[in-house]
Amino acid sequence: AGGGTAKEGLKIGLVTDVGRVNDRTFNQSAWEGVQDAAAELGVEAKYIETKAATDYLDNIRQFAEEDYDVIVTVGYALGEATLEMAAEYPETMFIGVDQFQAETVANVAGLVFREDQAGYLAGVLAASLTQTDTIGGVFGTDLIPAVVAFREGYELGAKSVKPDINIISAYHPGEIAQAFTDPEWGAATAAQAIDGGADVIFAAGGQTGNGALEETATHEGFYCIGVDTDQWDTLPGAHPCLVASAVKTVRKGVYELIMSVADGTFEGGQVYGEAGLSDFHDFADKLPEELKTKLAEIAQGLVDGSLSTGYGQ
Amino acid sequence: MAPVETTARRASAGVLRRRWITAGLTLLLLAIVILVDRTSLGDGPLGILFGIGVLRFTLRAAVPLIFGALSGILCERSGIINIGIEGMMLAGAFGAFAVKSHTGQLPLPLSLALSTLSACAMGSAMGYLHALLSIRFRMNQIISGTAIIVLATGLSTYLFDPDWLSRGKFSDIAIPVLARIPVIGEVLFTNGLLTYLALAMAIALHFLLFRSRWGLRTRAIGEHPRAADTMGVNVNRWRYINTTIGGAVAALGGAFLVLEAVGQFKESMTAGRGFISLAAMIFGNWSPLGALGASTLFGYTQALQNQLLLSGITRVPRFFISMLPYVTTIVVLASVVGRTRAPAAEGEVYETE
Amino acid sequence: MADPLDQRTRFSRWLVRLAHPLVSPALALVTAFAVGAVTMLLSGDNPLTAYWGLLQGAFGGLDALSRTLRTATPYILTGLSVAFAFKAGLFNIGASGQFLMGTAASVAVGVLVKGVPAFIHLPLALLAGFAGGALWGAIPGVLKVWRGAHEVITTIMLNYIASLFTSWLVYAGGTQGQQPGPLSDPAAAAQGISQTGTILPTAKLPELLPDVLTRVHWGLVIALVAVPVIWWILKRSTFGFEVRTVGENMSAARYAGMRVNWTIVLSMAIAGGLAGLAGTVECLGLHGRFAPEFTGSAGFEGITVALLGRTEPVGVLLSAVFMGGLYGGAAKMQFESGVRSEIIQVVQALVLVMVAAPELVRVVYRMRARRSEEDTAESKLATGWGG
Amino acid sequence: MTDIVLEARHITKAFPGVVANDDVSLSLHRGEILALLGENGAGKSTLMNVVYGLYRADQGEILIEGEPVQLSSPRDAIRLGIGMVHQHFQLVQPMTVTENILLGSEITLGRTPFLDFEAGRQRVRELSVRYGLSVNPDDVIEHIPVGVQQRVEILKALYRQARILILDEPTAVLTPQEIQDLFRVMRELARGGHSIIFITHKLREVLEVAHRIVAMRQGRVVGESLPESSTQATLAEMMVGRKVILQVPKGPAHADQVVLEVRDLSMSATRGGVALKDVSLEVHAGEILGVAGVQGNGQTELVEAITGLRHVQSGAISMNGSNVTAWSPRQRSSMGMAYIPEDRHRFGMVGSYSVAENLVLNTYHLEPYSRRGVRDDAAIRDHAEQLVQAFDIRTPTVDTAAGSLSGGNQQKLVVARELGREVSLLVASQPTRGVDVGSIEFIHRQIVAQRDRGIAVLLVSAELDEILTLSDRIAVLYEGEIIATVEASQATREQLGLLMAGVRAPLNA
Ligand SMILES: Nc1ncnc2c1ncn2[C@@H]1O[C@H](COP(=O)(O)OP(=O)(O)OP(=O)(O)O)[C@@H](O)[C@H]1O
Ligand SMILES: Nc1ncnc2c1ncn2[C@@H]1O[C@H](COP(=O)(O)OP(=O)(O)OP(=O)(O)O)[C@@H](O)[C@H]1O
Ligand SMILES: [Mg+2]
Ligand SMILES: [Mg+2]
Repeated sequence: AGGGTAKEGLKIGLVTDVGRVNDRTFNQSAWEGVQDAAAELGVEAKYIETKAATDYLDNIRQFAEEDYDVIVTVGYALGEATLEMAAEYPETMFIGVDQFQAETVANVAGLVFREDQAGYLAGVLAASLTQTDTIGGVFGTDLIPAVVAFREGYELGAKSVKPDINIISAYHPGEIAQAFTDPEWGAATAAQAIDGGADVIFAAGGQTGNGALEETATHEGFYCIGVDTDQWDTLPGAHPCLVASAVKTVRKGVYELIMSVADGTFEGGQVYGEAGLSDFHDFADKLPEELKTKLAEIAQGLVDGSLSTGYGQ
Repeated sequence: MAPVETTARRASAGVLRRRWITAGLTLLLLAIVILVDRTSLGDGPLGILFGIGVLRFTLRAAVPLIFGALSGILCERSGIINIGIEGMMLAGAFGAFAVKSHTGQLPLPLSLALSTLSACAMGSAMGYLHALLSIRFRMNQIISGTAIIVLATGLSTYLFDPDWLSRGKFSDIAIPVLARIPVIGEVLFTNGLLTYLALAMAIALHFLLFRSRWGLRTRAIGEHPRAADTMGVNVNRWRYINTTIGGAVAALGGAFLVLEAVGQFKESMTAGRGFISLAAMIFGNWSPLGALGASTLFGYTQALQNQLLLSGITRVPRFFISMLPYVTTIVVLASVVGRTRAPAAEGEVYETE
Repeated sequence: MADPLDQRTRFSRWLVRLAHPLVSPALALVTAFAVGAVTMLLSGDNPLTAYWGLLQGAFGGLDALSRTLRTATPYILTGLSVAFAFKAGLFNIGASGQFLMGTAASVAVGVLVKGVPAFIHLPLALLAGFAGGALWGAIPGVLKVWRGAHEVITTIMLNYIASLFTSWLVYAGGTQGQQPGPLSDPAAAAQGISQTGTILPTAKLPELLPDVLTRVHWGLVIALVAVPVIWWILKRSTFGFEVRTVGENMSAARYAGMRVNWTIVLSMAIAGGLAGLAGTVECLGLHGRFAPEFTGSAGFEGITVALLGRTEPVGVLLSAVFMGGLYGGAAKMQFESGVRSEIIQVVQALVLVMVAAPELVRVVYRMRARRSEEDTAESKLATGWGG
Repeated sequence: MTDIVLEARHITKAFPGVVANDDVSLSLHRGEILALLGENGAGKSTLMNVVYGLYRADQGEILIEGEPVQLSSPRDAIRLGIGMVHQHFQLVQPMTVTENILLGSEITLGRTPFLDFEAGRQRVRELSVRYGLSVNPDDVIEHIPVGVQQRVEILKALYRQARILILDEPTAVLTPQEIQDLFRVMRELARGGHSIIFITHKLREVLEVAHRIVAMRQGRVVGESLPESSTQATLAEMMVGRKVILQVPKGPAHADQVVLEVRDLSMSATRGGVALKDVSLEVHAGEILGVAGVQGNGQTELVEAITGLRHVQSGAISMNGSNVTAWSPRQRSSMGMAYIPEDRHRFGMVGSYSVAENLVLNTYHLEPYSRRGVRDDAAIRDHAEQLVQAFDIRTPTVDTAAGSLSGGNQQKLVVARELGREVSLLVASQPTRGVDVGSIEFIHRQIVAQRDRGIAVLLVSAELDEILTLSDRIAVLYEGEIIATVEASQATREQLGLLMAGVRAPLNA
């Protein structure tokens, strides 16, 4: 199997993680990527929204049986199911977002990101903005690697600027199914962090994080940093505080991988997508120039490897 | 008759003692809180226990529970079991959001008012449905309540469109003089409208329940509907009324989440709060002030565990810290409260031939 | 003198027995789906394509059937769990917690116990699963009889505790100075992934008919066996008589010399065990490991299943398969017709209402109203908190 | 004739399976006390519930002061000046006396929705003084004895200015003194122009207080007579339709060795109960020891201690020589202790269970009903068939739900279960409460028969006549103490009445 010849009239399917294709999380970004490619190739694309973790396999099989050519599965939780299906349907190409590939499988591309790098930049930004030398973080759950990477990166980045900075942050206390869908906890925790002196809040955790961002926005003169996509576009409620977002270019990554299937250059294995800081939008002119250049340098350094976040080593 | 009167007295004496204890504890707590905030005590563990952040979180977490528990009390005191609080709350949240996100062009206060109303409408609809099923159609009330939950979850998720966005929510209103009291002012008297409503409602309902004509009749039909009926009280009419209002009150809990706390709606965002309110209701022994206390306790334990997480306790696995609220509830329930007493006629259909 | 009366009552009871269990639910289903269809029309969906897709997904072909059965398997057991507790007058909202604890226990055995033959390992794992759930179920029972703590509160709280505890068991740790959980798989933990190792082949539940049904495992058989067993315990055993008496009238049970407290604890333990078994077969038969994504949601469904089945074992079986079909078919439905699969929940709620309120169906279809025993048969679980 | 205040014409009311009232006509005159007699299930309560607007009649009409009226709910009845004291007290247990009386016709503070408790209390005090019905307005119902609860029930009616009073089995739970008080009140009310319908199973009372007597059987009015021209025997025959032996023939006791011995039994009061203080008593084989006493003076506690439903603080209970103080109820019953509980609805049976299942409620675990934990339904049904025969329990089938039986038959069921097996001790608590003369006769015969078979019987009853007719020796229980034990032969109603009221008259024990 593997890459080989270019394909005509590609059939593209997407299986979300528990959630929906327009839920303002990476589910949505991935689906947008699929739609971009579909539009470009002028083909149909379909999706299945997963309701429970136990349905992953069935939902993927749904597409596989209708012999779709590309199946995008979103989220590390689908990794195992994806590999199982890939073995069963070697002719089908699989794109697994956030799925780390222990060893290379010809028809599976794991689209992964260095969340720690995005988080690191967010940390630097936060540490440079804070007046109180106290910053906060509201995170989904440490049961999912990507979130851990964001948090660790964030704290390392912050410390790189202010070694003895005070960081108040927490993971959602509930079960995994709730960790990303509890905006009230996110909001309340953000408020609690603010009461605790934090004046910049980084929120990484789907709806939970969004709750934190919108809460921060309601307090005068506080900053917040979004995650995954550029939340300036997805979360108008957060505009008053949203300096930037620590983004993973899922949309772009998925798009490119699908195109590679189309033109037959698809390769299985680990594929690293870009992760970094989004545009500053309205805050662009409020931020000091040297900070922006500094962030740009760090980003460059992280990409070319001259600089390391220190996470995972 | 001598022994009889003494037992009666003994009972009332117990009540009095309990009141004094509660009052004493409250004062003690206030003292600590102020000290923590004003003095260096706040830097230590006491800061974690009684810091402003914790207290504000407590109230915030308590509000939906208060509404939920009061809803439960309204229904169950009149003899209708209400397992469906979770569903009514969710319906309320959705109702509020549906209107809020479509009245963005209106001035905020107006849009908020409309949204709150729509929440109550949704809730009352659910409450009325519950009453209809359990009274008119003699349906088992636990089943009916469960059905309400499933229905509300299903409908709200099915109809909800994530592209709906709402802007603006109830903002804090500082109550003129009171808000300037140290700490208490900040915690109690600088809040959104619905928070005040929750507190006021708990107190008002308590007095109404135990001092008003409506309250007397409600308690009677919950304990012994036949007796009430023979005294000319229209049992089922009051049950309909209370359950419908109960639905609206639960819905206010949902409205709080959407209109005051989060600002947005999310599928099943009530996240089990309805069930915890159920616990709060039983815990508070079906009395509004009791429920207020229980809800506050639940809120506090949540705030506390959150504070511990935020302050980066690493020796204990975070999972065990997060058990705090639930373990506390069980322990308190098993040690202090002991046996609670449900309205005697709960769950029984009342019919006359 | 009383003879004509007897005749009449006998006749009507006979009518009830014959007619009710068939007619009423049938009409109930029809009505529920009809209302569901209206809901779809109102929100601009096409109910026909939707229901067709649903049918396809539920029973159209072996794959669909397999999925339905797979989904139904845990529902049968959690449904029995809740139903059994109801018979003892207890409202077990805790099935999901018991589900998780059972799962954890069985998976622990399945992963850690090494070098034993399947015929020991598998039963051992199943037993552990049942025991785990039973233990978790017994706690609220003990708290109730010993401290009068209401089971509705305690089971809810124990659900949260169970989900936190099991998450910790498999937690990868490694950051924020946190240690990995005792069951977490080192290899996965290295990548920050929280999950157990895979269950050893000796403890896995084999597939039932590998080349006919897809991934339907022997857990289904276990569930199917549990149905008559529970029925037998309740209806034919003396213990069952005690359970039902305690549920119906605790004072009478005391008077009759039954060990009420013991019966309550034991009933909760059995209920918990059944829920634990549900989680066990899920993991031993389907997932092959435990990870935090596998929540105890089947435990909550158990409540609906039990109520839909009118807390009778056979009813539970039917309603479990029915709901298995609904959820199994949901994805297919959305895939085929684009109708959001949440409508399924709406339909499910409607079915619950219609089935549980024969009076309602009667009114809808202008049937002659009648009082009958089986309405009072439910009276027990209606008396709610008991206290 | 304007002096007819209430008239029921051709009332018919059917329940599924039963015609409770079948073309019943009845009239009540101003200032009259009308006694309504009838067996269990005769239709008395139903008729009264129709008059009070609780049940809607299928046919017939009601006239008040000669005017036809619509009684579609108790509200109407109350408006028309009808008050009813129900057979099963209609009081809200956790509420105070005042709250119970105000309920439905509340006094509020002006226009506010809030209650004016002070005014309420005042009103209650007035009434209780005016009619000599002493109650404490602030007592919680569940803490006061049934006698007082009875007064509260009557006050409820008077508070609503009822001119027509319906009393459904008001004396079932009262002491002789309380009954006399009640009669005094009834006569005063009648004199004051109130009209009263009085339902009871106790013929002595009918003769004592009624102006006119109407009897019902199987839903029909079967006779009317005046007290002057009636005796208990004629009344009994009129209501049952056959001769009834009111005085169960009973030879002298042949008391044998001690079967039950209670020594210095003490326990502290539980909620709403009383404490037992050093209670000691002996019951010999072949004798009936009657425990007389007003409800709520420790009977329940005593009986539950003896049967093992309650733990005792100090003292010892021994049966056939062996100390059973620490034994479980089951151990005691398997040792041959039978127990007829006072509250059949709560303890005696499971309403939703079949007659057959109820008949093995405490023996289901024994052979032949159960073999190695497996029920043998065939054996259970056979057993039931036999007992239903032997004890003449009126039920369609043994599979009928026991809850739908008439009270009398429910009681027979319990008696049958307890006496239908080999026992050496029978503890019978209020065995005939609310049961009609026919059933009473039957149950009394059974108890005496057991005694003559050499079984020791402990009979606890608030019913003086019952105590006097059945007992060989009588112990009087007052506030948890046995204040006297007398030979039945020497005891008189008056003495016992005084003792039950706590008056310690010197007696030859
Ligand atoms: N609510 C009811 N539903 C069905 N049947 C009833 C109901 N109430 C009474 N009956 C039946 O109607 C008949 C008359 O009952 P009723 O209560 O009038 O008897 P009663 O004369 O009051 O008996 P008792 O002396 O025991 O009070 C009985 O056979 C009883 O079974
Ligand atoms: N809902 C009912 N269905 C069937 N029978 C009933 C019902 N309610 C009452 N009965 C019967 O009606 C008759 C009269 O009822 P009532 O409430 O007077 O009890 P009772 O027979 O007088 O027994 P007791 O006086 O000991 O309570 C009884 O035989 C009772 O069993
Ligand atoms: Mg009666
Ligand atoms: Mg009676």
